Amino acid sequence: MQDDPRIEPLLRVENLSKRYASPVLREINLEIMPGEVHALMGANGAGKSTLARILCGLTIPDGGRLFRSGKSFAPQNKRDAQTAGVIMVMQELNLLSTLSVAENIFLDRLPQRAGFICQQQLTRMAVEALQRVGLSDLLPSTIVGTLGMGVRQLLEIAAALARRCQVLILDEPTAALTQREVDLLFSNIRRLQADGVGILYISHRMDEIRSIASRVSVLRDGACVAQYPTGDVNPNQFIRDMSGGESTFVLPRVKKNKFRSTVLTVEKLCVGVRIREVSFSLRSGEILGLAGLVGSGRTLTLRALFGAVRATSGSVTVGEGASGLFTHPSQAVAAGMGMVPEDRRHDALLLSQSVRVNATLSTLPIHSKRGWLNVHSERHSTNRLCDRLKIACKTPEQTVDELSGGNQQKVSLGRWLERSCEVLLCDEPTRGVDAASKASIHNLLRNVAAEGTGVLVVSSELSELFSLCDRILVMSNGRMTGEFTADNWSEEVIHAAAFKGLSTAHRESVT
Amino acid sequence: MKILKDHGDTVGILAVWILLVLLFGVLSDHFLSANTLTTLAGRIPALTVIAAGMTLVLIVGGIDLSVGSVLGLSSAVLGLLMVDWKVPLVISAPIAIVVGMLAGTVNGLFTVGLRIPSFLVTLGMLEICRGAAYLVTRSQTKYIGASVEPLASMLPGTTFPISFFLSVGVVVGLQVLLEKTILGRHIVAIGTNEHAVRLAGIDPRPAKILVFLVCGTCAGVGSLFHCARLGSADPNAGSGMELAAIAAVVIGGTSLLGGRGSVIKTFIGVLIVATLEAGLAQIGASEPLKRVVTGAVIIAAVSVDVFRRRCIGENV
Amino acid sequence: MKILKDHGDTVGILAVWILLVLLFGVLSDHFLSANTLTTLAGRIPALTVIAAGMTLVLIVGGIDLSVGSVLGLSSAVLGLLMVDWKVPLVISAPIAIVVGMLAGTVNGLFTVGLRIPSFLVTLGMLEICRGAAYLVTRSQTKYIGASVEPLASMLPGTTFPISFFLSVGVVVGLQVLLEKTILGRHIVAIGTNEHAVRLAGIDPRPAKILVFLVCGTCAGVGSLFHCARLGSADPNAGSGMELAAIAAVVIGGTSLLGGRGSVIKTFIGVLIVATLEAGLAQIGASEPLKRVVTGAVIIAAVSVDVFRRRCIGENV
Amino acid sequence: APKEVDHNAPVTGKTPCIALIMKSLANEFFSTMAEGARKHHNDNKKTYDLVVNGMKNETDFSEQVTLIEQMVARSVQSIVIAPADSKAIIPALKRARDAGVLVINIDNRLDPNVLIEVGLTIPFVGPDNWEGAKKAGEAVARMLTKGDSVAIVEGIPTAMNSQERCRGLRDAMNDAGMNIVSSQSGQWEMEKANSIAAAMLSEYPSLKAILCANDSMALGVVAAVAASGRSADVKVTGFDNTSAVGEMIVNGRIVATVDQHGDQLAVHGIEIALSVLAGNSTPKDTTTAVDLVMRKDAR
Ligand SMILES: Nc1ncnc2c1ncn2[C@@H]1O[C@H](COP(=O)(O)OP(=O)(O)OP(=O)(O)O)[C@@H](O)[C@H]1O
Ligand SMILES: Nc1ncnc2c1ncn2[C@@H]1O[C@H](COP(=O)(O)OP(=O)(O)OP(=O)(O)O)[C@@H](O)[C@H]1O
Ligand SMILES: [Mg+2]
Ligand SMILES: [Mg+2]
Repeated sequence: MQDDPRIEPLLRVENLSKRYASPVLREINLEIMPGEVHALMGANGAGKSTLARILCGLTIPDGGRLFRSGKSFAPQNKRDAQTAGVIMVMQELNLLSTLSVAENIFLDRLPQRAGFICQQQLTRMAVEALQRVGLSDLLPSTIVGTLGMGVRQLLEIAAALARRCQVLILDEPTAALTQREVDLLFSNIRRLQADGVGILYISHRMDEIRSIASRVSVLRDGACVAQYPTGDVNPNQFIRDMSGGESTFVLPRVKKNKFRSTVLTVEKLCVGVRIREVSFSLRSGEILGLAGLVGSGRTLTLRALFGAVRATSGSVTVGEGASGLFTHPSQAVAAGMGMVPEDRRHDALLLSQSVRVNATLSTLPIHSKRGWLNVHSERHSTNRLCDRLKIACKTPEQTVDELSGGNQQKVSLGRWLERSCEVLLCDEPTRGVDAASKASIHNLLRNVAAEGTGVLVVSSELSELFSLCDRILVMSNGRMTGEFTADNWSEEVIHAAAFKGLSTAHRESVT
Repeated sequence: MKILKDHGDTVGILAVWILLVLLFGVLSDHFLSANTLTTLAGRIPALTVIAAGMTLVLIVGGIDLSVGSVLGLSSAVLGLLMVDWKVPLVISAPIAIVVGMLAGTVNGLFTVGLRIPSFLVTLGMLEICRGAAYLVTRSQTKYIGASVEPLASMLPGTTFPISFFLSVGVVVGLQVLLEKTILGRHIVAIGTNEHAVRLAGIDPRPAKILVFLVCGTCAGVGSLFHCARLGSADPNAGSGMELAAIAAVVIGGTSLLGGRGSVIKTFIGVLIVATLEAGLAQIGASEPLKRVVTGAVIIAAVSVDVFRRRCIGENV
Repeated sequence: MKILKDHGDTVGILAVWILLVLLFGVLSDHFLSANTLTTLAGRIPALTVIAAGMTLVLIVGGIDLSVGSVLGLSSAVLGLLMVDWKVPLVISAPIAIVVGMLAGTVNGLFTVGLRIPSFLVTLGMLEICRGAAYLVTRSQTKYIGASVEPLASMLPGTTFPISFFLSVGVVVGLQVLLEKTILGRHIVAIGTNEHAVRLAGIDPRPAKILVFLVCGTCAGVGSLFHCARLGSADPNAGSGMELAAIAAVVIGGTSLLGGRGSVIKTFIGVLIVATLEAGLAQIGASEPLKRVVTGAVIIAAVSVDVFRRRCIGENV
Repeated sequence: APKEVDHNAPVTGKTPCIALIMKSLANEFFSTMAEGARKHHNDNKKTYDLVVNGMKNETDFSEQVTLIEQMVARSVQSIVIAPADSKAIIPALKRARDAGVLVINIDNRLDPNVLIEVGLTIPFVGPDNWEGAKKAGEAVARMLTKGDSVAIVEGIPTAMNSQERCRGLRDAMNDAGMNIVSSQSGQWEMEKANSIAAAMLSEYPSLKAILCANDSMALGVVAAVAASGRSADVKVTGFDNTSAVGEMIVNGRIVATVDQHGDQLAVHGIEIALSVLAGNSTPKDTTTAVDLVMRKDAR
């Protein structure tokens, strides 16, 4: 279809360039045809989000031109782009935590009569929008501040899908979603495709792109280095295109660690009604995965045992320490724990501070003598971290806010790698991280484990858990519903366990 | 329990007020009388409307330190018009309100246009308006007399002044604006995360300017109530009122960081502040004691709310 | 250009000050004299230390409205000790400082322990300390006389008082604390995102309490400078100083939202505020004019900074 | 139309309650006044009850109106008031009178024109600020030579007593042929007065005297004069005779202040109120003594 010269592309990008301190986009050319899913891939910091932001008017380019169905198109703000039918789901969540779900979805077009909100109509619209993404159980009047990441991501998608559009841009929409939600999203995409909508799909997940996209463009250092139909994709070629030659991607599965003593024991942990009697243990050197559906309570479990949220009952034991509950994260850290939170911008990063300040936040005592900081030592260790994790930043003094999403994630993770923890809790540690860096992060985590740390990884991507973990626990609706090892795990059994709690809940509510 | 969860914060702060009333009732023989209530109702209208306007400003993430001075300037203008130029109330009252509105608009334009923190803009405006008020009246109190007093006279059939009902009307109106209108939702949204609002394709600037405009207008309206009660216009009127207003708003649970707040609860905050003042005066507390008790009650009033939230297990 | 980028904000605000000095130099015959400088240096120490302490509080994301009253209370205690009880300065000065420190600590404990907004806690403390100051002195000004004045006497060999050098020392000390120590880093981090700091395994509470403690201590030290200059202890001392201090801090570019600020620039902010006052008094401006000009300069000072940033293309 | 209140009606049951309403009790003058009243009350516990109130903020007289209203609500028999503003609180006082409360005016005289306009007569007991200030001014003028430069530090510009005192000072200076080079407001505050005086001293090297509208400001001015090293040349005067200036009068750093006998002022008012409540007729206005305090009379 896209070869037919008579069909105007919905969106055409010509020689687009943008620079901040250094060039971020160089002479990009791209087309999105009606009914096409055009995938965009590239390493962290390659410029994907910048390109997407330019298309929907959030960033003004320095050079080049855009055409929307053949007509010149220069959106100055998001409104302009929306009027032209270009809609985007951004990589970072932008929901307002004090407003309700319905108000967030329709914030800039609340149904009104003389300035007054028509509450009923709003609720009706919201229910419809929520259904589309599988959130029919969520009340439209729920305040967003109480929701988890996964649900928030779905809300962002719902907000975009609730608009009439010709071009839909999705910037890593599935980074915090599990297979169920991804499938639902894809069926939505296919429906739009059938209506002739063009879609630009940004993701680091190869399998997704293979199943939904018809064409792939690869960005490297702001330049478009390759473009091919998805059918022709050869993974190794891909990796080479993205990284520019050396392929560090394929890593040998390291030999099994020897597990030694137990470093973490959790017994009957409860948080209100949301987490119910969760028990498990983690041994030194082990990487334990925690799987489950969106909203199953994985994040809450981690936060509760780290002391970031008050648990109602239960006990947590770290290493040889006393068992009990932590009431403040500083106690957990003192006991030898570390946690990479799921929401990096809100829970981990000091956005307006430099990479250095962020990277060394938890390790300041190492970089100081009697309370006096040694900035050289900080810089040194930040540089080392940037090398190890391939963090693309100009200098350690660049503010974190200016980094790309994946690089921000690496900073948030890197903070804990410089100190030796007994237990490291990782909540979606590779959210938004490109394939090559993901592999090196996996490698790092394995090394950390090999040194005797117990690692607990929450991930919504099952394949990540399969390749990384020694053992996988499954949570469903706040309960532990399954435990699997490499010998007996498969997607089917884990899915089954992930749904188990829902049916129990259903039974409970019926009786 | 349900009602405590839904309206818990309102109930909590209302309880503080009732406690205060009962306490003074015990301490003073004459406190629990219709007379005290009438006095209270006559005293609060100016502070009420100003605190109501301030609530919006705090919700949108700003602050307005100029309200007291703007009230002073509006009063001064009213005095000048009615006393020196013999302009009748029906014409001079709107002009006084417009003066407040203009000051508010300037606050808004500077804050939004130059992106200067509103704290500084309104601090500057505080000085400017007070100076202007002195200039306008040549530092003299203008005695207006009966012609301005109708606003403060009792609503027929009640023992509350008209100004009280008007100020309650303003409170209700602004609360409705906040909860039921698009503008109100935008105000809350901007206060929560202005950046995200911009990313949602909404220009936050008009709403922000409007909020400052409303707050200035409230100060203008407040000046009418103030002058009506005193029968005169004083260029010093309202000095220090900004802190009293902000205190009332914050006691009412509105966050200084924006994004959360309620005008109704601000009204209860005003009641607490005014009751405290009235009660301490009636028992004839000494000045130092008054100060100390006022300070302690401010802290206690908020602590109660914090404890209530802890008890129902909310994450504070 | 390089220097403008690196220290642009300092240069910008310094330029505002120099402009102001030159302006008054033109308007008044005697302004540009060593005498004026000495007077200025004698006038600012109290405000300087208080604004320095306030800078830390604002950076950590709080606010301290009680500084003026705490200064009043510390003065009152100093007066009581030296005048009524004849305690020598070397003993009563530390006690006055400790009074400030205690008030600051209470502010910190309430803010952090009960998680009440510091605005309210310190507003309460404002009232309490002022009341206590009246109680301690029975509302009387205590004339201390020569025994307290050494602090305000000139440092031998210079034309600046000792208190000036001490206050500059405090400024430098706190700036070093902020930039070079773990504590300083924690303060900035907490002001940027307290939540993230908590999850990074750092308990933000001790640092926050400490900052309020430091601010209270600064107010205590300020009271010494204040009393030394005036030779007497006044329970009304420092009323309204909180706004002047906050204005100086914010003019110096510290964000009211926390996470960003510099004590050195606060010092320039203090210079601007004090120069303005001295200059206006020297040209004999009338009270209304003073007010209007002060307001306008506050707004102008910050606008200059905003324009500078726009010019070098920074994202404001 | 206002009801004629029958003050002769016997006060039934309880002893009468008198409310004393003043300006800021943070001001030593008024706290002295309050203390005098309390002492009087202690000696006459059987005869009457006393409630003492002051404002928090000297310039916010709406607070005083609130106090008047509160006292009416508290059903006091009489209000003895030192008004913060001579016009603006008259409507509130009229309401108090309409509610049957006896009002006595002390310290600061209510505006006679407005009183006539609203049809009230309120007895006044208090000093003449103009006269006191004029006395202080004349005393200083005797120490200077004709044509010398002098400056005035005013109180809050809207305050009646500040205006009266400054008028008195100005009249004295003009009569003696002095040259007033500057007159600025120190807002009644020591600290403000100090910085203003410092500026005046550097602007006018020939300044010979600084006349202040109250003692608090005089203290600040003295400090500024001392800092400029011109204590020998520049004379300072105050007003109120507060305790802190006592020593300064003795050592000559302040040459003159004015005693209005604040401690007796409220007592006078209360006594008049009691006498009227007891059925005696309402007396005429009385002006109380203002005395110049100089080195020779110092305590
Ligand atoms: N406001 C800014 N100021 C300076 N540099 C910026 C800014 N925004 C983005 N950059 C830089 O532009 C580059 C591209 O960022 P972009 O967010 O487009 O990457 P991305 O391809 O989306 O990466 P990721 O996969 O991690 O999301 C990065 O190096 C980033 O540091
Ligand atoms: N503070 C809170 N108040 C009320 N509900 C909450 C709160 N935090 C989380 N929840 C709800 O509890 C459930 C568990 O959330 P949690 O974030 O732990 O899930 P998760 O398994 O990590 O899923 P994901 O991160 O993919 O959304 C969710 O439904 C969430 O909406
Ligand atoms: Mg991106
Ligand atoms: Mg999660």
